Amino acid sequence: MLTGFPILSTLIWLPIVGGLLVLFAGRNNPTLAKWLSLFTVGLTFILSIPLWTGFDTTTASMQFVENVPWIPMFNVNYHLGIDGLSMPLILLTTFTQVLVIVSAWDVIKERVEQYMGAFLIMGGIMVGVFAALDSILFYVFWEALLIPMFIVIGKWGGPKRVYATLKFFLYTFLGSVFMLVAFIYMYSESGSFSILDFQGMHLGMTAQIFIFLAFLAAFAVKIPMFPVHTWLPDAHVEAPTAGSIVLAAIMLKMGGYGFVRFSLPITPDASMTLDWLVIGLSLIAIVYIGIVALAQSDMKKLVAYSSISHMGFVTLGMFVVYDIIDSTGSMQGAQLGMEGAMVQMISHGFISGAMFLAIGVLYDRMHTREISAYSGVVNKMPWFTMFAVLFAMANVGLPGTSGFVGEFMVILSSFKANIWYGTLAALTLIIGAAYTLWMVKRVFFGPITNDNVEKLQDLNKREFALMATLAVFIIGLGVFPSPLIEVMNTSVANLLVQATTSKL
Amino acid sequence: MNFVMPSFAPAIPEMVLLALISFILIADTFWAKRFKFATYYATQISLIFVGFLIITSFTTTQIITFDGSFVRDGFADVLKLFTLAVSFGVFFFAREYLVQHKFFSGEFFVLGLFGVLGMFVMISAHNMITMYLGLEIMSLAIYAMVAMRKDSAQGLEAALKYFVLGALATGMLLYGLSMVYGATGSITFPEIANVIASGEVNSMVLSFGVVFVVIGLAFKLGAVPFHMWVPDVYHGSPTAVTMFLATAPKIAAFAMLYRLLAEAMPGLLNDWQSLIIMLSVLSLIVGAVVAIVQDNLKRMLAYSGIGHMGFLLLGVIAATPDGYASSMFYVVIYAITGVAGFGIIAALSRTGKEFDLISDFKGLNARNPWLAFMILMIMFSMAGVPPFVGFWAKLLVIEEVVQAGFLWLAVLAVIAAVISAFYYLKVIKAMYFDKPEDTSRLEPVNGSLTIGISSIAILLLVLGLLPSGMIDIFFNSLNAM
Amino acid sequence: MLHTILTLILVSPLIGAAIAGLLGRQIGRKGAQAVTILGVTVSMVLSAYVFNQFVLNTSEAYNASLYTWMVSDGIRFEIGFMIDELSATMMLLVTFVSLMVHIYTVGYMSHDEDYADDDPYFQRFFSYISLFTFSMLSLVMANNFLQLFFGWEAVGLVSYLLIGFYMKRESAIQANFKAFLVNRVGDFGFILGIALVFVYFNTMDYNEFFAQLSANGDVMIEIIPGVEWSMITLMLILLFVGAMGKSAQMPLHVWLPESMEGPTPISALIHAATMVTAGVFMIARLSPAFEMSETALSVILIVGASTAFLMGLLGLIQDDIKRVIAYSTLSQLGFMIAAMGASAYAAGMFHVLTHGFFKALLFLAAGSVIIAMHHKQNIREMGGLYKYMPITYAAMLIGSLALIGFPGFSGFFSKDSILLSLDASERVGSNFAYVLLMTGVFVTAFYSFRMFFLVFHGKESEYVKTHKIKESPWVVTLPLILLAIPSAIMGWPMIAPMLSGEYFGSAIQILPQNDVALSVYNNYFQGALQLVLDAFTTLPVILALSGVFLAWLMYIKVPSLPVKLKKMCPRGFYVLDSAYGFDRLNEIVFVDGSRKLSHFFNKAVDIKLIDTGMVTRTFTAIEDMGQALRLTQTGYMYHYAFAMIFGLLAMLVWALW
Amino acid sequence: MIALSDYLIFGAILFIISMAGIFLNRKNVIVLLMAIELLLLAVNTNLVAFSHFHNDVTGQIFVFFILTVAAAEAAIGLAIIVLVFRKRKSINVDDLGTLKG
Amino acid sequence: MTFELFIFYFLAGVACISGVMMITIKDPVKAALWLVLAFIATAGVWITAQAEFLGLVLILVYVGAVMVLFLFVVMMLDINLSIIKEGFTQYLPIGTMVVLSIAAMMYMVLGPENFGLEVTGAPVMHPADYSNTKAIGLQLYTVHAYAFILAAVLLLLGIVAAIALSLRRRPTGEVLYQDIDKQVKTQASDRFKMVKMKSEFEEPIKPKEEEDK
Repeated sequence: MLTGFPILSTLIWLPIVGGLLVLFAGRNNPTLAKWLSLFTVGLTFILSIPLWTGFDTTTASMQFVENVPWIPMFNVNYHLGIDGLSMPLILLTTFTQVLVIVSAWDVIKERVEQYMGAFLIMGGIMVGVFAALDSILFYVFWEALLIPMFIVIGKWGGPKRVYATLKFFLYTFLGSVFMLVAFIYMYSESGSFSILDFQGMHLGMTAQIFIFLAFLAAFAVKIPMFPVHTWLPDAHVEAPTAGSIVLAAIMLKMGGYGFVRFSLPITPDASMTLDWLVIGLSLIAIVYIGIVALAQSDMKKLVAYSSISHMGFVTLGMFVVYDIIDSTGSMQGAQLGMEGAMVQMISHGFISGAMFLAIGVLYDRMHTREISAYSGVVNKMPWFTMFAVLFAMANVGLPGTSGFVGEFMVILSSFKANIWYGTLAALTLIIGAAYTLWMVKRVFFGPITNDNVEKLQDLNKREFALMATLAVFIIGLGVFPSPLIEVMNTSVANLLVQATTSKL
Repeated sequence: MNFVMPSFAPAIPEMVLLALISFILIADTFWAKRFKFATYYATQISLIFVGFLIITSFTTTQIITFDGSFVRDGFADVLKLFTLAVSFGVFFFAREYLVQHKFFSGEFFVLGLFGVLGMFVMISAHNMITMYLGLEIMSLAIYAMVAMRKDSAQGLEAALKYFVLGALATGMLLYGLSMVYGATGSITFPEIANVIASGEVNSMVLSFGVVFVVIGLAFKLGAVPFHMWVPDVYHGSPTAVTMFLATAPKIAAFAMLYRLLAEAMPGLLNDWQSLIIMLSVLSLIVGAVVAIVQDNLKRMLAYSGIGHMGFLLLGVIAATPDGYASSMFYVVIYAITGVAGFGIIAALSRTGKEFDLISDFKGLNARNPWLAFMILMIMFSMAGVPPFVGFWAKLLVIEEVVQAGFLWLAVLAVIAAVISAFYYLKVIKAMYFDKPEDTSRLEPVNGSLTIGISSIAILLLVLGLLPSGMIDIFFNSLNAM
Repeated sequence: MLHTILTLILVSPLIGAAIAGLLGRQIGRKGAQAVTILGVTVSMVLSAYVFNQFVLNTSEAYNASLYTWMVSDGIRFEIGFMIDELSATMMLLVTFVSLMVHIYTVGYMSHDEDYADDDPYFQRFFSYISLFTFSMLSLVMANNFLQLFFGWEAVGLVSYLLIGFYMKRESAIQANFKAFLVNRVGDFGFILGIALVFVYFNTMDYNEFFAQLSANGDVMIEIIPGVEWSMITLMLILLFVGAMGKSAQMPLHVWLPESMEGPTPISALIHAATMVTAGVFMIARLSPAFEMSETALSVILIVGASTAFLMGLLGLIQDDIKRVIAYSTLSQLGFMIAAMGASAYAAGMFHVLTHGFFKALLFLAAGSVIIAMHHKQNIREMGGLYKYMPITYAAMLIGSLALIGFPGFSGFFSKDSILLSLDASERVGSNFAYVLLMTGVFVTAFYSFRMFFLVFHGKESEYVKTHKIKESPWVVTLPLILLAIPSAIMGWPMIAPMLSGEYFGSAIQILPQNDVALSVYNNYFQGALQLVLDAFTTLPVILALSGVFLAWLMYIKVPSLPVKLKKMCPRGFYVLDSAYGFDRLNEIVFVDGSRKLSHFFNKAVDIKLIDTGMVTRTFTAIEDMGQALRLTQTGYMYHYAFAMIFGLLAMLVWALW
Repeated sequence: MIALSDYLIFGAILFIISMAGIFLNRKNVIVLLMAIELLLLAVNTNLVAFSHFHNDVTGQIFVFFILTVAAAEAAIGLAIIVLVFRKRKSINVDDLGTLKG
Repeated sequence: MTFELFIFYFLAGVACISGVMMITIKDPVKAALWLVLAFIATAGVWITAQAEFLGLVLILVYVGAVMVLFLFVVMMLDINLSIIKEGFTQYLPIGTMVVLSIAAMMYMVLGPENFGLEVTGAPVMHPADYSNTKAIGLQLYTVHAYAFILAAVLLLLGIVAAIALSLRRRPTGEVLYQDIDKQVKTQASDRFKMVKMKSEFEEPIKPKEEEDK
């Protein structure tokens, strides 16, 4: 472990400063803006690798900690640190940053410096969300993220972008302010804003329930859960490709991360009492949202719905622990579910990113995302189709791809809790295949019926490199998920202890 | 009767200010022809000089002089400094606006300085008479300023409305003060507090009086339902004046609220707390909801100001030193942001074009990306989105109201914050997402205005990232007492 | 050493597939052929070595882990090998047929008008079949459920890709979509079964699972409150649902006939010889578990027998050469499953093997015919082809004889052992199954030879007369010959060890009271030759021969008979023609149903109720409120003053009350 | 003896009259200004009365200042009214309603 | 009823009636005059409360100066009375209700229950030689010196504001303005300017050839 070097701060501030630099230096000079951005994200990604290599998997306590007083008057600290739950997400973030910069390389032509700058700033903020150990710091990052995203969707988005971005902003803002009130309440009880102190503090049942609901409001919107999911399809459809990638790959994960960092350890008793709610909504997400996805005629919307459905697995895997204890009397199987949820988040980061990237590739060429506008793309873009089908299969949860791992773990675990949970969750095998492959069939296969498709060009080198990288990650994680799971093992075990230790 | 000459030293800033005002008033008639901006520069220098005087004699211990008429403490010094700063900003943006709209005159600045003096008096008032006089000095100066653009029907309408309703509110305040005097037999704040604390008073009469006092305060702050002048006056006044009357007087009004409620009548907490809650709740709702449907930026900012007052009152509801400090922080941040908000309009407006419709901002990002970015920061700060300082202001008042046990108020407040975020976003939407009707580059009339706006916006960001120092100043100034 | 060999067996087709698939353009068609054939050959040769080690020399079963996929919650999820007689046999079957198909494909796919010459579709094809070989191998070599599921899904994926190989054809991509979905329905059951295993056994490993079986024998679970089910039975039925999907048992069989949209070599390899038997293999693999539940076995028995009979009937009226064989595959799969249901695992596996060879032979021969007919597949447009393509003719004859169970041919032995075992079984439903299968034998014989006669004998059609029909090249005929040999003779040496249970040794475990094959062996069997000799007097062979005779009668002797028959009972034909209405049912209930449901959810619930109803309406409500409050701001001073005074009143009331 | 309550009720009546004058007035703005003078008169009456009964001259000092302020206020108010009249040729309250919403 | 009380009720009654008249009467001039009456009556009331100085000031300063200013402005503005409508009745019911409710509450608080003689006791009556003016003066110039200065500031502000508002700068030419600054600095040289001019002489007519060149 590198001691002394503030690596987390670097990961947060390097892209932000780089982003500002791009904003100012890159004006009227798109090329400089691009290369500067690429350099920044590349450097950030490289700097984030020591987090993995220097990570101590044997401890659940925070690592790479930085703690500086920020507002001593209110005991607010600039407190950063990571454990097995946040580290993979940070790496996913830094990786995705590279992805989005490259994906926008010659797609964005208008105000390149603002676009790149916004994504760089977003990247730093997202790392901050995952690294913050002070609730106010966390909240600051959490909210600050909305600003660049708001601009990105609204400025470079599709025809209904303004509606979508306003909805996105207000919806998530509304959800998260309740969380803020919960933080403040806990501060007034404990005198500290530290997340770790929150986790250790004593809370009564009523308080826990209210805090839990406040957290739920924030995280359920973000992740998103039924019935507060409707902002996501709109935001996705209207966002530019890179925006969709960041939304799906990272921002949704923040909701899931919130559950494991806040809800479960801070309000274990409320989580236990209200787990039926989360589980119920998760199952609705998996089944109902999957069925809704079937009806979509817009590719991005379809993938957006599929994201919601997949996020159902995340919340399901996190909350089945209480039912497992209820029905079997032991914790056996709970860790599997929790780890499955975490793996699902990482994997979904890759897969949804890949899917949106693929849709972006098509959109750049055809300027439509309507499924019906396409047919027989494979004839003109064989390489692209290969990747797209691979990503689709990963989305379906085919074994050997990363999509399978998390779903499989969560299904097994939820089966342990209640056979019906598992059964409903497993329905995704059918539903997921139905909507994904139906889209694949309509878009990629069949005869060419459209002159525009006839003119399509296959992937260029840049796109190919992006897709190939993602494909490697998706398959690698599917074939050998062990390293990822090892990293989070201890932390998840610790989390489960916290989540099942009553605070009453 | 023995008369002891009171100590004048604590009041030196006020005295110097008065002397400077008198000097400028006379000098203006001489130099106005030759040096157009001499009065302006003299005014700004005066403000800086007075600020310098306050800083050098900064004190956190309480000094009372003039037989209990005047008080100097940390609270007063901090608020006076920020009053000066805010006024400085207002005059800075006002100058070019006045020139553009052809009513530049030295009297504007003189009246402004009178207003500042009135605020000083209010902030340092320690009995009801000085409080009243300070309030009147400030108000009369502002009434006159609103009416200064004599060719503007809207401005005059605004002036008249403000004047009549303001006088009505002052009348109510006085009625309340007369009741307080009647019930306690005293006009000095600590004595009133002592009499109330002793319990030998008719509580019904006091409750009765407090209602009128609270109304007077609510009117000056612009809290619902005593807010109705706010949109019309902000809208109708020349932007340079709106900028002034929307910002610095709020600081003074808060000081008045603090002196009257917290210093003079802490024993009547039960009476006024519920009234303030009522005002706060209504202000939050009306401020958030009505601003949504506005299409004039000044009017929108007026409603948003009403909403901000709802937030401000949250800290007062807590009724603890920390609570007041959080409100104090809030009002100062509000004032600074307000200068920026109206400053934008003042900077962009030019002869014949007011630039106060939200649609005027369409496509500003394409016309002037830097300015658009700065406005974006200001808007997000107003909306209370981190990492801007507006977030901390909201956080602190909400924190205090939660500490005081009013969780439901906190929830209501954050919901209001979300609703109000919508209309700030509307401005950003116009700037960033809409196509401009006119694609030519848009610059403020004067390059220094860009610098002014930028420095406030960056200040909001820097304070947002490193709020600790500022928070400490406010909380210490109140806790030291 | 063995570990390396096994790894090599598994990986070499994968390498071939990867090279052919990813570098197809660079290495060209020849390169792709070479590299994939090389990969499969290596795999086949080594499999033969393994076969020798484990079957002929009966080594101890080999169980080892290749690598740890992950460890979570203290449970190890491994990728590994379990090699014993069962898997060794399957490995050889898979690699051998695969190799034959590889070679055959060189000829079959040599040109295609749909694709340009520089199009790498050819390489893609080779890549796919090698990938399939890899997937199937990983399935049969698995030592745990996870890997089983891996292989299970992977073969499904390749099947999906290959059915839709002709991507421009609407019918092909429709078929592959359907195949994947129907398989997924099976997988749904399968994964639930695996989940039950996990829940009650906390392991994925076969051996650990077997070891805990007896301890969990009488666990009951309550799924619907008040109704208790045996956990084991439920688990087995769920696993069998998976098998129903993969092995195309009713009602999940609907994908298989349509899968004939894929190129013919694929039909031979995947949809006849190997993948579809994965379900049978799985049951055999888990025989210790299946032995625990009579109920589950009865279900299997009845499903299998029904499939065998009903799907065979459908073969009677098909005119597409591949479809005839496809329905026969369905029917034969029913036979195998039924055997499993009767606890005659060895007999069932025996039939898997023989069927693997002769069905691959039949398909490849059909493919040869199709090549000759320039991709015409309607048997009514053929006729009299025996003159033009003798090798294919012979191959087809051998295949058909094996299929109908003509004494002495491989199919005879396996089918007879199934029938004998069923006869001996006393399981609930076994009599019913026996009757169905007997009828099935007759039906099989009839439709096989109907096709045979129509293609090779009878009148030459216009097309045959007007076009030059010639025998296929050697790359096509060589695999036919190589497959014909085992199809003809392999039953002889295997029948005895199969019946006695010696062949599979401990790989298949049967409770003594259930071991019907052994009782047949003990009570009835007197050697292979005796069996053949006795056969002509037994019911199955008589039925088979009469089926052949009837086919000859109706299609060679009196060709007008079928038409008359069709007129006599149109309703029967209608039922068969619509394949019992399964497709209509799926279309109406599942396809339309889900489409309507999803549109309803999307429009009425998601958009109208949630998005418009909740989200937008909240917003407009706030906006309306704003508008309403805005009206109070009238602009008149007296209203404002009144508001203040009213506020005064309200506050006075509030304060003084 | 005149009771304190008598003075106060007299003040209250003046207060009420001025309130009524302010929001019932539809005529011209000058009357509004007059009503405000009446309001201040009510306040002053209160203060005088309290001063009398407390035997404390402070109340009267307060009144003194209020009178001073009222004079200055009246001057500015009238100045504004004059301006309005010059601009619009009317000081009708009903005509002053262009700013609204 | 004592005489004192009678005087009080009489004056109070006059003041109230005048007030009501003021707010109801159409003509603003008359309204102002009614207000004057109300002031005078109230001044009398104050005197009954021994605030002689203030009572007189009210009449002298208020009636004498402020109200005259009012009248002056009213007359100057030349308001057209015919267009003034009487939109009184529309809001009368609700207005009356609100006002009466407030009145009721005020009575509840300010009535004899809280401020009757029994409660407050009789006020201290000052001896005849007591100077109300002196008492106020003493306080005003000592304790309230600060406020007194502020009052001065306020008046200054009033002057400045009133001038700033009502001073109309007509376009030059219409009215002649004094410019003190200019006048003071005027020097003789500004008034009288010596202009040097070239002596004029007739240019000789140039030959034609040169022009052509």
